[in-house]
Amino acid sequence: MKTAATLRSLFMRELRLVWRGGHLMPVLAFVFICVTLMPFGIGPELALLQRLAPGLIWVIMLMAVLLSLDRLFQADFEDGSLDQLFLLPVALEWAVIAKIAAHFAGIILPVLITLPVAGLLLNIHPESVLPVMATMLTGAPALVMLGGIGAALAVAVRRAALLTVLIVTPLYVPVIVFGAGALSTALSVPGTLDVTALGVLALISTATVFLAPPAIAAALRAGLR
Amino acid sequence: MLERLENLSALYANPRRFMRLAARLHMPLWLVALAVLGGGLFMVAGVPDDYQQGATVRIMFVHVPAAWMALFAYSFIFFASVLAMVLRHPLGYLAARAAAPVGAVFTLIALVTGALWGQPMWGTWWVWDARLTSVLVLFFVYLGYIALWEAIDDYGRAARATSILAFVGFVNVPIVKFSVDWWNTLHQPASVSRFGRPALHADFLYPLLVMGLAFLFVFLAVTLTRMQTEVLRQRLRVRQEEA
Amino acid sequence: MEMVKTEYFSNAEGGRLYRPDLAETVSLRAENLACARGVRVIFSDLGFALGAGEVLHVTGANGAGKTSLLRMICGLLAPAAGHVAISGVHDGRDIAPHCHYLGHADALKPTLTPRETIDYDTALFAPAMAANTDDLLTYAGLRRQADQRVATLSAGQKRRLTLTRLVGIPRPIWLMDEPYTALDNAGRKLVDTLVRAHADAGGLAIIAAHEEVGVANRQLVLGA
Amino acid sequence: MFAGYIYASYVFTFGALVGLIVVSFVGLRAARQRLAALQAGGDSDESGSDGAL
Repeated sequence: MKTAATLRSLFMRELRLVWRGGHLMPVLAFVFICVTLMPFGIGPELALLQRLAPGLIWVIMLMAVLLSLDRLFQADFEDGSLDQLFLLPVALEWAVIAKIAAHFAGIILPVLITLPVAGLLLNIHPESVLPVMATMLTGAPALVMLGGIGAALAVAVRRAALLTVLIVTPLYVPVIVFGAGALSTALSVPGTLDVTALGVLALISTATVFLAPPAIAAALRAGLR
Repeated sequence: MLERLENLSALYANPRRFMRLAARLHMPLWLVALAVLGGGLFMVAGVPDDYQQGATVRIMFVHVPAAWMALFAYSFIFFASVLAMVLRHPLGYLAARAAAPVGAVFTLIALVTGALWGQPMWGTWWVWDARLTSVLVLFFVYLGYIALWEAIDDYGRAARATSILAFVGFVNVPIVKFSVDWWNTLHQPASVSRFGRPALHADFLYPLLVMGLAFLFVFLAVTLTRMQTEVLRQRLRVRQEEA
Repeated sequence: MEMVKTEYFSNAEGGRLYRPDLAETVSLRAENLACARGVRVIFSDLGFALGAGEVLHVTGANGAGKTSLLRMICGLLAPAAGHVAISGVHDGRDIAPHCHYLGHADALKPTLTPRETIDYDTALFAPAMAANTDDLLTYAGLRRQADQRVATLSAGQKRRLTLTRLVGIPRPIWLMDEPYTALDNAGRKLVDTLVRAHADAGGLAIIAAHEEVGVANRQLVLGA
Repeated sequence: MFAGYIYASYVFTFGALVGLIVVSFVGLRAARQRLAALQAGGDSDESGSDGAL
């Protein structure tokens, strides 16, 4: 099917661009710096760190996604290839999904895997590493998709970074509430998860994967000039 | 020039009909608003102290109506955007842009008065209570919406982009409310009584409703004033372009 | 869509390229188009029809809306009024997949190489077509730079690389915005050769340019 | 003893509202004046509302 072929090559091209452009490094650096700085702020007292670790990791991951958003459409706008997305033989909504999927695989996935391990610096309970990873993996699609709406609205606009943060923050509240919330039981009994919260998180993620692309496409079309 | 533009694209309302209507409605609306506000304040003055919270309950009469208006204003922005984008009535864009700062001010009032009300009860300026937290998130929604209008120079593009944000934001508000409520029960320290209104005895209910109505009229009056300014600023842009 | 080996492209350096035949020949019709920038009306009541083989030269002062007109035709800009339609194939809104749009920016990714750029462009825009990357590289005179980063290419080389997209992927409508900028005489001759071959094969093109466009057989002056 | 809080909340509420109202009316008047100035030559498209303010 032609559409699948176009989308696959768009995905591969985007992934290669992420790799060639070295867009993963700054995000990973940001994450590790944050994790390292936390104890200096909160104090190295292990019991306290252990209690805060899951929530802190979630906030750091959320901000890492926020940090990575501006490369989604801004670079394409500047070199003119954003226009070409409109000329592809596939609907813009699909092209947007392929781009965001590559962004997710190239930048967000590596963060999701390394961050909980970095959590050990925050004395996270070893048995909680997997639950934290599970909740982040469940919530990350929503973060990237909702972030995509903000990034698309802020393409080629003055102070785009500030605008993206302002637009995206309210959209992220439910995700972090249920994401970190799902880890609430892990505080008392490490290694456990609040399954209902995880379920709601999965629901939000699925909904955004289907509902965000049309909004992102509309935002990109609104930005045409 | 604007005439040619008006029939050209769906982005430019025929402001003449609206401006005549607005001029007629402007002063009466303001008079009604001030009258209802006066009545409301008069009723509030006559309210006895609440047996539980003492005199601080009087803060409720500004806090609660302000929170109502914060939500109402955003719904107004949503429906104005629907009117403009879906039903092709461009006056909607102007109404949405005019209403946003008014909604933001009401949200800010709700936040500050909420903190002022919470302080005597819990001794802290900010309590992460479910309702207050939702209002705080709503404040961000307003900031994002206003920032998007200011960030895009081209009026047509700004109107379309902000409408999309209004739709996304509108869907998000109930989800935030739901998630914050759940989050609140999750971290509910047993001791803190829910930040609820006291059981609404008639003495409290009527003043509250009148104050709510007063705030509604104030919202409509200020929004109408700001809409006229938007129309004139649009004409100014046309004049400057021509000159 | 296999390669029809009847006609050749030849460029100044004698590079030859088989000309893939156009899957469709179309005529384009624009009716009472209008463009507004902010509150200013740039042009209005603009209409024209272009048949297969015709090349329209759009000219006019800066800000007269040349770029906007091109973008309106392929749906990259919503017109303030009026509409554009293709007859022959279909009379539809989504004209974009039948157009090539060559903007001021080259739409090239600096971190990719010319070879990768052509491979991806073909895979993206014409997935069913086998990419003849080597022919295109030879034709664009980028054989030696094939595996260098695009960022290291000169402006003229980048423009020739972008042109391979138009040549390599057959689409009936070419929309070219100031295609001659940053090109020497050889480059300009190359653009004219391509456009003429495209028109001869039944395609149509609209070129926005200040200078004369020898290959154009019609002209439209905006803001006259 | 809570009078301070009540007083503060009412002052803030009506301070903010009055501020917003003043800014809105100043904006309206300024727009009218600038438009009138630009229309010194006067043309058909006079501003629809004379407006009491």
